[in-house]
Amino acid sequence: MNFIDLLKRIPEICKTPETLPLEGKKLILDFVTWLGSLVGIAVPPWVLTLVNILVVIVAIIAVFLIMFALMSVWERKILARAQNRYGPNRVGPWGLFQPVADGIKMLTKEDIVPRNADKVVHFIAPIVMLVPALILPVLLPYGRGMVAIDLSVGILFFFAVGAGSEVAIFLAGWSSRNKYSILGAMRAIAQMISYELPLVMSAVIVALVAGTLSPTGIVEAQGGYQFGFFPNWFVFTPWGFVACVLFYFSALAESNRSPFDLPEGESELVAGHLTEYSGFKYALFFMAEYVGMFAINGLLVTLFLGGYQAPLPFLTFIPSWCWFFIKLAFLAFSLVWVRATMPRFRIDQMMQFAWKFMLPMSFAALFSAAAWHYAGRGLLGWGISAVLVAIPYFALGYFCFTRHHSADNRRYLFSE
Amino acid sequence: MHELFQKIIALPWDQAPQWLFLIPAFVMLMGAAAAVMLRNLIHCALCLTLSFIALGVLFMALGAEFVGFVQLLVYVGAVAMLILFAILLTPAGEVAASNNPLRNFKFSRAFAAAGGATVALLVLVSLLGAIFFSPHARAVVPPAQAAIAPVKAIGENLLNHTLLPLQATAILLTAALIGAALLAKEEKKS
Amino acid sequence: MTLTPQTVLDRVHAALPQARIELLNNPSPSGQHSLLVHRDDALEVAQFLKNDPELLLDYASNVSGVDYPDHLEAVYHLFSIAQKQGPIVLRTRTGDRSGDACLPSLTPVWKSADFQEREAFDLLGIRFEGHPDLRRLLMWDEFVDHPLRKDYVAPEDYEYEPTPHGEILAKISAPASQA
Amino acid sequence: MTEADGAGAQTLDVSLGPQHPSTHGVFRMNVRMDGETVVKLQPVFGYLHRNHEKLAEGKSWLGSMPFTDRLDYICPITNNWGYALAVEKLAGIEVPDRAEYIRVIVGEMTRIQNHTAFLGFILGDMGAWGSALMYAFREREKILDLFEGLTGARMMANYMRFGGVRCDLPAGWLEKARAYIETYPAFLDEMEKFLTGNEILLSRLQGVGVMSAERAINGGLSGPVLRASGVDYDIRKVDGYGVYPRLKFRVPRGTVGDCFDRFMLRILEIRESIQILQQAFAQIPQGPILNPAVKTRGFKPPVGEAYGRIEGPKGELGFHLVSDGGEKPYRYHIRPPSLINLTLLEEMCVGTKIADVMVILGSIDIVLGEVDR
Amino acid sequence: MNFPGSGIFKGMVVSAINLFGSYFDRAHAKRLITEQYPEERPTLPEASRSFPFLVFDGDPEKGIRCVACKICEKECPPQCILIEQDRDENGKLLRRPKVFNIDISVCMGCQICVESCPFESIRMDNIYEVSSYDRFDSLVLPKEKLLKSNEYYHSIHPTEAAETDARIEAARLKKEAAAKAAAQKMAAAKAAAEAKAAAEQSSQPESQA
Amino acid sequence: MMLQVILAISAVLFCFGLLATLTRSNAIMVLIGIELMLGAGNLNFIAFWKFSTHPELLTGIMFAIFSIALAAAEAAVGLAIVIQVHRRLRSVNVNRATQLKG
Repeated sequence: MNFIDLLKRIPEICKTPETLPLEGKKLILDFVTWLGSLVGIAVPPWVLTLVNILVVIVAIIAVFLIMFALMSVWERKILARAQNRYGPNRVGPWGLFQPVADGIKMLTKEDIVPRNADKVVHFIAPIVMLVPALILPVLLPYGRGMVAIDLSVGILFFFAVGAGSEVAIFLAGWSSRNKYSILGAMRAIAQMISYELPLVMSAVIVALVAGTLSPTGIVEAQGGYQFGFFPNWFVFTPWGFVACVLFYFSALAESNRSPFDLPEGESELVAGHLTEYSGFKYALFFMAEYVGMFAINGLLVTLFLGGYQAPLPFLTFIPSWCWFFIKLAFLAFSLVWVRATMPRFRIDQMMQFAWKFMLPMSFAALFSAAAWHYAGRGLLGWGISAVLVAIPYFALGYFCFTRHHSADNRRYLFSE
Repeated sequence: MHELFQKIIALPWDQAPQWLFLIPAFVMLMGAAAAVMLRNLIHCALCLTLSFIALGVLFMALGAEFVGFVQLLVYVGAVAMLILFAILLTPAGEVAASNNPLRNFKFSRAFAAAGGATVALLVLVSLLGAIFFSPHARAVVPPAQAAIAPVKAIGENLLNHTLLPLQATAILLTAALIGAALLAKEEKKS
Repeated sequence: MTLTPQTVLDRVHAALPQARIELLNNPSPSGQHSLLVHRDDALEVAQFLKNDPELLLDYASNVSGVDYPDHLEAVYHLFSIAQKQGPIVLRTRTGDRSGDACLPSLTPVWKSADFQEREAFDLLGIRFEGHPDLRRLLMWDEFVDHPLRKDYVAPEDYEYEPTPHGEILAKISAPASQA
Repeated sequence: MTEADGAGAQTLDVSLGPQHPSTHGVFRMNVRMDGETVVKLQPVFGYLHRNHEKLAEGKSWLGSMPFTDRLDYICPITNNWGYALAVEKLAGIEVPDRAEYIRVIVGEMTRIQNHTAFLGFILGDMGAWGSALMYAFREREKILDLFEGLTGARMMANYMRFGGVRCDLPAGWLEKARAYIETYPAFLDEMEKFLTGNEILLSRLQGVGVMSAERAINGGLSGPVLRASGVDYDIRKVDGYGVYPRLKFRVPRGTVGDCFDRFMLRILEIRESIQILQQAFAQIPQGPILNPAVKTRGFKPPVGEAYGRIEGPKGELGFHLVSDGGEKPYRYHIRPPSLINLTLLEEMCVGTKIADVMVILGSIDIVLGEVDR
Repeated sequence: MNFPGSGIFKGMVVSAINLFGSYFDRAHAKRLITEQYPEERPTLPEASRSFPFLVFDGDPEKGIRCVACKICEKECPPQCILIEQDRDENGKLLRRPKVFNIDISVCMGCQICVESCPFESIRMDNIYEVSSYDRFDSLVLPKEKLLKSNEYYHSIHPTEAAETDARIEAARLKKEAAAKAAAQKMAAAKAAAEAKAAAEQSSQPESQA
Repeated sequence: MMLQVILAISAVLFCFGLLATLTRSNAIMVLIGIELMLGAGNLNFIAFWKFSTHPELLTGIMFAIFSIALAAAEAAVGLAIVIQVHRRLRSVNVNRATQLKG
């Protein structure tokens, strides 16, 4: 093997966009082997393992941090446009360097720790927040064969590690010794515990149908097309659609996004658990929230939107990993769209929504999925499944919302 | 020099050594010790959380991946949170301290602590004795197979061999949920 | 019935003959003549004005304190929402400006007087007896004087902050030195 | 941090404000909470106190006019109107017809922009990320542009004078205003589509901060807040000041008295204001805009006192003026609707959640410039 | 169509219309009304006002309309005007200001000085970029900075300036007419006096004679 | 030897739990101690499973799973009781909760 051969392989790799990341990884490994041959030693397998791991870690972190940077400016752009403003357009072309400016600002800001704060915990909290967020992306399948760790208990792993962020929010809120912070922390925990249930339940439904907890297996189960054009994604089934919406809302709540941003609800709690954080620590929280949001939406893509599968058969020429990121971008856009539209829930309403609406609906979706599974995937199964989710939806919707609150139940009198 | 380098390289680095599980075990014990000893309740609970995480990792290191993740999910995600919540909801009031009947006996507290510690130590000694010196423990233990527990097998086992316990657990959990909700419900002020 | 100060006065006289209440003329073109009620009878009269089925002055819109050279006054502008009439102006007078500056609070009758009576207490120093929560409203609790009194003198260096305006003010206030 | 009160409940005292995102300025509430439920609430005022009433006693009668702009800085023109009306009562000044119509036009446009801004603000208090606020401000901006074309300033108009208005409508202004008001119902429909059906908004507003008509009257509430409680009381109808008796409009009132009624009442009032404006545009006569008998300099009303009030966008805005016949007011007292509408804040808030406090405060629609004066 | 969640759905549609609509709103008419300030400048309406300035006709020294009557200083509600009357070398007061300062950190642009000025001398400017790094001296505008020509006044407030000029012209004409009348009267009186004197003179010799 | 080491670790963990349960008067600390002891038990199950002759039977794993479920239920009910006790007695001191003594 020599360097020229390696160089020659680059155009070859570029010709196969489908497996571009995989081939790139192989190229790096070969490059390391070649470097070893230069020194005159046979590169032992553990070095290659190490390099392999490092490449994957660096790639995932780099991709997610770049996405975070882009998202932070894109979100503001979309939000601004939805509000008929221009959004950031002063730093660089179309404001694209805004994240850089933000980063510099965050890094150079004074790091303030309240005098009464529990300093150790106050320091640890952002780290504890970031670590699970950065671990989560490892198990998402980004493309065919492109998964960092193909765990057989992947979904479980996701929820188990994701539980760490709750602890971090509690640490942040409690250590600040600020009433707003502690209220925000309490809200965060209450909210996360409540929404963990529908979140896990809707994932369980998919695991039930796909028969596996492995993300790759779930994506593979959604491959293929009905009638030659209709993708077999779970979101296009009645139960899958309901579970997907439930998962989406639970994911909003888990990542503290509007309309479930009660823990940092700025109109009541100033900034909740983030009130006493500034500078780099605040940036870490911010980063962790966004990366966590990407991760949980990546899981949504994996579970319901067919992961890296192309939506239509003739679109398969686009590499699979592109599809994953396109779907992720669409979800990110929808998050901002929701944020631009909705007011925030109140704490008790949010809990009621979780326990009285989301949880029963997730059970209904579970039954519906079971019916779909056993009644066959034809029209009959489709119909039964649809009825099984539609009836609870309208019933719960009526009893939870319409019965209590409706604009139609008000009368206004006029006097001349 | 070059030979030494070659030797280091030649070590079986890609196989995790047997003793690696001692790291999470150590973290776990430290966490548990801190959880027991610290005065600040929140710090206790946080150390307990650390201990739980390390215990989960230890389970994984021992090959029980599924149990490890369940441990993380249940203990870190739920139990630790419940404990933290309970600590915040039950601040130690001044009233409680002053009305403490045991306060009248100055030494009783220290005495109780010493007694508890003695009992715990005795239990520990007897347990360690049983583990290391009892003839039963010295019986030949088969060398560790590469024991793994595939998720599918666990699932099938749950629904085939242990279906009744599973259902009983489900009922128990439901009962616990309702019971806890009823217990914690605030009584209507008359 | 049309509510005018005179009709109200007659009604009060008829119902509460012992109440010391008189009509005060207002020379202004506005013609808003007022009823001066003695402070000891004010609460009773107020209750009557609010509850009497003919008057139903249920809405105390405005309460203001006025500083006159020898006494302080609290002026209540009453309206009747039920009859859509008003205003009936009710005044009470303190004995003097400093030692005997108390008046009965009408907050128990009209809750709306709450903040405005506090304000009058704060800025004019009228002590309203029977007010549920008589604290300063706008000035801070440590403040001692009552700034709306005519004899109030603002301290010179009060929260002093140098502005170019200060210099100009000084020059304006001392025009003799320029000339 | 936490403390046990006599009743045995574990409570938490939080000072919301004066630096807080949704207190509409520098307003502070000392809130005692049991969990997230409010058990006690004490408003604290005075952070924006300028002693406007004292300042006015040192200025000429006209000199206080620009200061009234700064009371309720969202709707300065109606403040001007209230003051001018009170002085006109005090001095017995007649106002020419054209000036009255101009007053009605700018006053109702002020009401529209105030209520529009309210729709945005209350959504902000509910935690929406400013979309409604931006739509509202977009439309408000267009009205402010019209104001700038008329009075020279977007907000600090200083437009009314005793016995009329300061300057006549510029050429083409009336047509522009009429054309703009034509487009307003469409915007309002869009806004209603955006807001009034939203389930989250409904559940946040309905049944929150309910106030009975009886308590509302006793507590001195006024304006839309009073009418939301079901009281039919509009000073434009009751006093019939200006040329309002000549204009046909309806007074909406609610039936429940909660935040949602207050919210909807603003929308209904905007629609009525549009009706009024269209009539005023059609009826406005030519003529003088200022009573020539009134002097600009050295204005001295006769001895006496007067209380004049108008139906401001936020409620009853009254001025109690006492004159000793001099160039300066002897006593100048404002009845600020924002302050007095806060009288019942505690009654509305106790028993609700902390998030509701913000919504209730938002539904009362206060401006701190007016509360603290 | 009133299924649970329909209100939220409608709201989402509205925000989406605004989101995409703002990209097709190049005319800056309906949705995007933000002005990109340093590049785009607002076209101010004629009535727009910010801070006062002093009008002069022709020459800034001689044509200054202000006569230092101090009415605006007295009427100004926040008292931000300072005027000192000029004197000639003999110490005699002149009808022009020596110092005319306006503290625009205090001025609130209420226009009361303009209304009270009997000499049409002080008028409202529409400048809006007056920020500075210094809170003190640069925010007190002296006479030199306040003096602006009548042409400038015409350029910012054409209608009002034309009215003012017409008023001044009318006043001037009236004054001239009065002066002329007075002059004529004087002349007539003089002539009469002269005639009388002449008559007297003519009569005197007669008498003397 | 490895089994013994793991069992010893588990024994130490158990005794920490026991220590907390016996010496601390705060009910929450008692609960923490119980959780630690349950964790030690789980560790034992896993250890015995790993070194059993038939690991494919998964008996230890099953036990551990059920034990975790039970522990969760126990924690929920226990903490609910603690909160209720605190509400009545204004204290979480186990020495104060003597009303059931009779």
